[in-house]
Amino acid sequence: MLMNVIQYLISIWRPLVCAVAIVAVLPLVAGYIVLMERKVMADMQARLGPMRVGPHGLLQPIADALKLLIKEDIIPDESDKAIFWFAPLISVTCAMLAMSALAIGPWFQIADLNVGLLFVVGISALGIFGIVLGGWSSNSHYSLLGALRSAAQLVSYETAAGMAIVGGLLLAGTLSTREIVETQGDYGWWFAFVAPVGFFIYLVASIAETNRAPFDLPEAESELVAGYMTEYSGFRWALYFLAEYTNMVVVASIATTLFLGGWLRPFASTPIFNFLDYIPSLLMLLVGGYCFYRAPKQPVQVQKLFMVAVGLLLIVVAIILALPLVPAVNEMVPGLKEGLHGAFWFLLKVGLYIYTFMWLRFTFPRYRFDQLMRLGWQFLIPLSIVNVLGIGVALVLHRHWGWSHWIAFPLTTALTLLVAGWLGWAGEKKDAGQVFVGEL
Amino acid sequence: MLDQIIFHFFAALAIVSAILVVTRRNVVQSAIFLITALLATAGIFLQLHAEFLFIVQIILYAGGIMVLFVFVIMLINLDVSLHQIQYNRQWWLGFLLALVVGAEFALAIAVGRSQLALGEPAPASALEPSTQLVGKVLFSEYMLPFEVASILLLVAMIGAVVMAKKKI
Amino acid sequence: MADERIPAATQVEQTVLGADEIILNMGPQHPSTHGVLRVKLRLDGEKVIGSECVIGYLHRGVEKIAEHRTYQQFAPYVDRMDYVAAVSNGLGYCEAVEKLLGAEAPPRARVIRTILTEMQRIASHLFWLGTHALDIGALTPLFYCLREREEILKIFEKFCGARLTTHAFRIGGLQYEAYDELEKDVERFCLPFDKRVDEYESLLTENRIWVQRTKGIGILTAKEAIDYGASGPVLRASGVKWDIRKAMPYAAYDQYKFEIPTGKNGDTYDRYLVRMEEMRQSRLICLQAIENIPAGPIMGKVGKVLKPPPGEVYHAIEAPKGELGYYIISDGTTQPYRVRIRPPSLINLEAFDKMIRGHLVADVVAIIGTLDIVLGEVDR
Amino acid sequence: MIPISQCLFLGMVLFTIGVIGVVTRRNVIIILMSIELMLNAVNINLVAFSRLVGSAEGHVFAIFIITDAAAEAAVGLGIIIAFFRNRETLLGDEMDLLKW
Repeated sequence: MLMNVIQYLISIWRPLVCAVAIVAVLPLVAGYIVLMERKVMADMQARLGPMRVGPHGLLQPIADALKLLIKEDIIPDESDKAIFWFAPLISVTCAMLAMSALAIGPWFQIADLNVGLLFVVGISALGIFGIVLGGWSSNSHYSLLGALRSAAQLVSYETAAGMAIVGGLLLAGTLSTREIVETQGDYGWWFAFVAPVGFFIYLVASIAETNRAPFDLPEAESELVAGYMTEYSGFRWALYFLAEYTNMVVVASIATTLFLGGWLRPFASTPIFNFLDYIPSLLMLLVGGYCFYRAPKQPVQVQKLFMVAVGLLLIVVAIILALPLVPAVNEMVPGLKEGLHGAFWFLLKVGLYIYTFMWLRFTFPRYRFDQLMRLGWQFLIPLSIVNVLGIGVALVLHRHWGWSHWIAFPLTTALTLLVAGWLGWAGEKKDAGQVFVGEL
Repeated sequence: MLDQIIFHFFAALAIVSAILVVTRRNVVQSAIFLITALLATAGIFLQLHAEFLFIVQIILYAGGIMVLFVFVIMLINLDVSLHQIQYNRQWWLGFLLALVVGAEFALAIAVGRSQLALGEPAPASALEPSTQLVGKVLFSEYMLPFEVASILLLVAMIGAVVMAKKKI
Repeated sequence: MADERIPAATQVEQTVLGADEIILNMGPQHPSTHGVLRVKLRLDGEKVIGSECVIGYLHRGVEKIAEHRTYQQFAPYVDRMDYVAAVSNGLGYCEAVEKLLGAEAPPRARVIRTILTEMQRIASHLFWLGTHALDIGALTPLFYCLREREEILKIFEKFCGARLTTHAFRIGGLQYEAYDELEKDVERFCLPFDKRVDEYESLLTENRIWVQRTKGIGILTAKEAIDYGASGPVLRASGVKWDIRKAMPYAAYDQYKFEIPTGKNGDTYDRYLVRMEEMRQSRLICLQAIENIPAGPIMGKVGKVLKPPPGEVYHAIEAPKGELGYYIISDGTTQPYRVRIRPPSLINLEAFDKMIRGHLVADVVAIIGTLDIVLGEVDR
Repeated sequence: MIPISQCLFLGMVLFTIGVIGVVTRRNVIIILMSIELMLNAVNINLVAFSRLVGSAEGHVFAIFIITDAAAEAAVGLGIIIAFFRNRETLLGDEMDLLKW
């Protein structure tokens, strides 16, 4: 009996290790995404951002986490205490569970389900209950309005995102994350280039789904204070934050897997571009070197040492990433290159996708709720349906009628864009005709 | 062995949550337990090698229909209904009748158990991956019902809008 | 702030609520009510069907204090009203008392006053732009605006030692001579400034979301604006070409050429455009003024102890937010008998209920932002 | 390997609980949720039989039932909202008029 259990555990050691890694590392990653966001924001706004805790604010996330841990956990008197207590956990659990079917490189995946991508989408959609129940149980108008907005927004944009994903799935012909990436490898083109409209729809819808600006209405600080999180404090609040950033990683991973070639290197099947294999190591070396360059300029001895340590760590990573380039090592451990470099490229793409989120956040004002709904229902959803139709037609043209890729896909993309233009034009015309005057 | 444990866990979870759904006073709590019951059922689907149905259950039932329920519950003011009597006056009669229905089912299962060879399901390896299989069956033999179902959804959508809108 | 012309429930709580209606209390501790404004909103879903502004959380009795201070002693108090445009407040007060005394500031003092007041207008508009954009959700313009405003505040600091509540002028002129590089500093700020304004406009003016959020929001027609007594950019955006700097010139404004920008629709977008153009015009005024600052004394002939003859005076200036008027009654002693201040923010805020009705909750912050209120001035 | 009879038994228990909810509760939303519970119990049986026979037809039927549940929830909740607007109550016993 006990032996059976142990044997069973040994047989699933790799998923177990990945799962523990995700649960343990993801909060840290989320913290550092917050730091990155603050740094990017500071850079765009002519400021420095956090500079005090650790060199260049490198320890800021840890300080923030500590502060939130020891902060008082206030539960409002009139709230529904059990649900108030439980709601943030739902959000975090769902966000983390969604990571389980995603493949960060061929080596790092918990489970390769045959409904993989749908599983990710479905589970991350359950996170909405955390938001809605948290907002409702706070017993505050701001929270409730934030929660209702959030629910309406998520349900509307999930449709568009789902249809965009269907477009990608049609191209891949499978739901398993691993096979989707492998199909893109065989194709030679990432699906973002084959179906750019689908990628665009998913980009917009994923921003809306993660409640990020310019669609951050559920937590619009200038209107609803903090939306559904208004009554939360301390670590429960931090859990919502963790869920939000984990969700960002999840949608970025879906987009990377489905549209940006997953763990494949750019131009993976073109031998001329093999020099790109050196990029992971070189990039790490570069950043490490910069750390060494900055180290003497730090004000305190400890910070200097810390900076050197970070530089050394990056150089060790660079060496590890360089190992697969040595043919002997690569033969010794089969799949080493795909495993390590795959993870690097995947994380790089996820990072760039999240950077796009940040960029948009600091550039755009916020939509109003009715405008958001109009954009979702009258533009994105019709367009996503047309997009699925277009991809289907292109596939039939290509596979059954023998048309070349180069004609079939650009043709349907152009047609879809035409529809997009028409939808935009019609919406604009309707807006112009509608004079918003106080009705009373 | 492990299968059995997981199955019993999910079954117990589903039954306990179902009981709580029909007995809770607070509608929001009922809805939460209904979600739990639905997710437990999804787990059982997974064990029965119905992966596609498992994910449909999560996306559509838990993620879609229940969001709608929770949304409506929050739109409607709850405080009044919390202080009302929760059960019918004839609740005992209904309860008895429902138990009779349950007993009939139990009897049917007990009688038919030997004749239906219920203990011997087809081996898992003999099945195609269920997603592809469902797709094939759905879009070949059951094409017409599928289209009818989509029209049903359209009708329901229009109906819901007509019902809920104040002024059309 | 009840208004008989608006029939339905202005006093939002006095009528029975419908099935879908809720009352939302916004403020006084709300991030985007620009201080301590409290707004009671009556909502149908997310639509605002009635509103009531509750003011007075920052009331300090400035007008009453004036009755117990001498004329000079009261001057620093006016800086605390509109604390983001303290120089303009001071100018209005000093000129009103000068008018009461029958004295006049010498030309040099008047030109320097004009320069500083126009710089203050730019600073105030920059601050408005940053916070308004932040309310609507654009985070970045705030920091750019504060960066430019910082330059102006540095000039103020060099001039009079204070950055925010400057107390820059004295009754009868200036207390101190301007420092040597004032012209150079102002020029250094003004020359590249139109490029900076273009930069802010490139972030917002053509931005689809910004246009959608502001166009057609909070419309105030020209007639309504006049009826409510609105002034400043709020009035001009409705198409009324009224600027006290042109209509009743004070300080040295009659010497300079500038345009009065006006809008057409009187919506939030037009008010935004008008203020952006005003910043450009202020820059032009400053550039014209520094070219020729006349030499001469900086103080006019006023005594050490001010005893204006009995009588009353009303003097208004075009503050960044609108018509800032001082009505002073003198009984012949060293202290004013009564000071009444017409704060532009308060009068503009009167139009809030008219502007918000039928819009959504999100528009509340846009409209509060576009009115450019400062609660220190509203409550006094 | 799960014996099918256990699945059928689970479906039976859930269905019975659903029936109890429908016939005893007064709150219409809970009645609607009990109906969902019954539909769900039916799904378990269908999938279990499908597993027994080794075909996907049970899955297809379950999908149709979920579709039906979605339609029913949408219309049902629409009715509840309209009802609540007019009567300000959620009690099923007071739903005694076809038209008001």
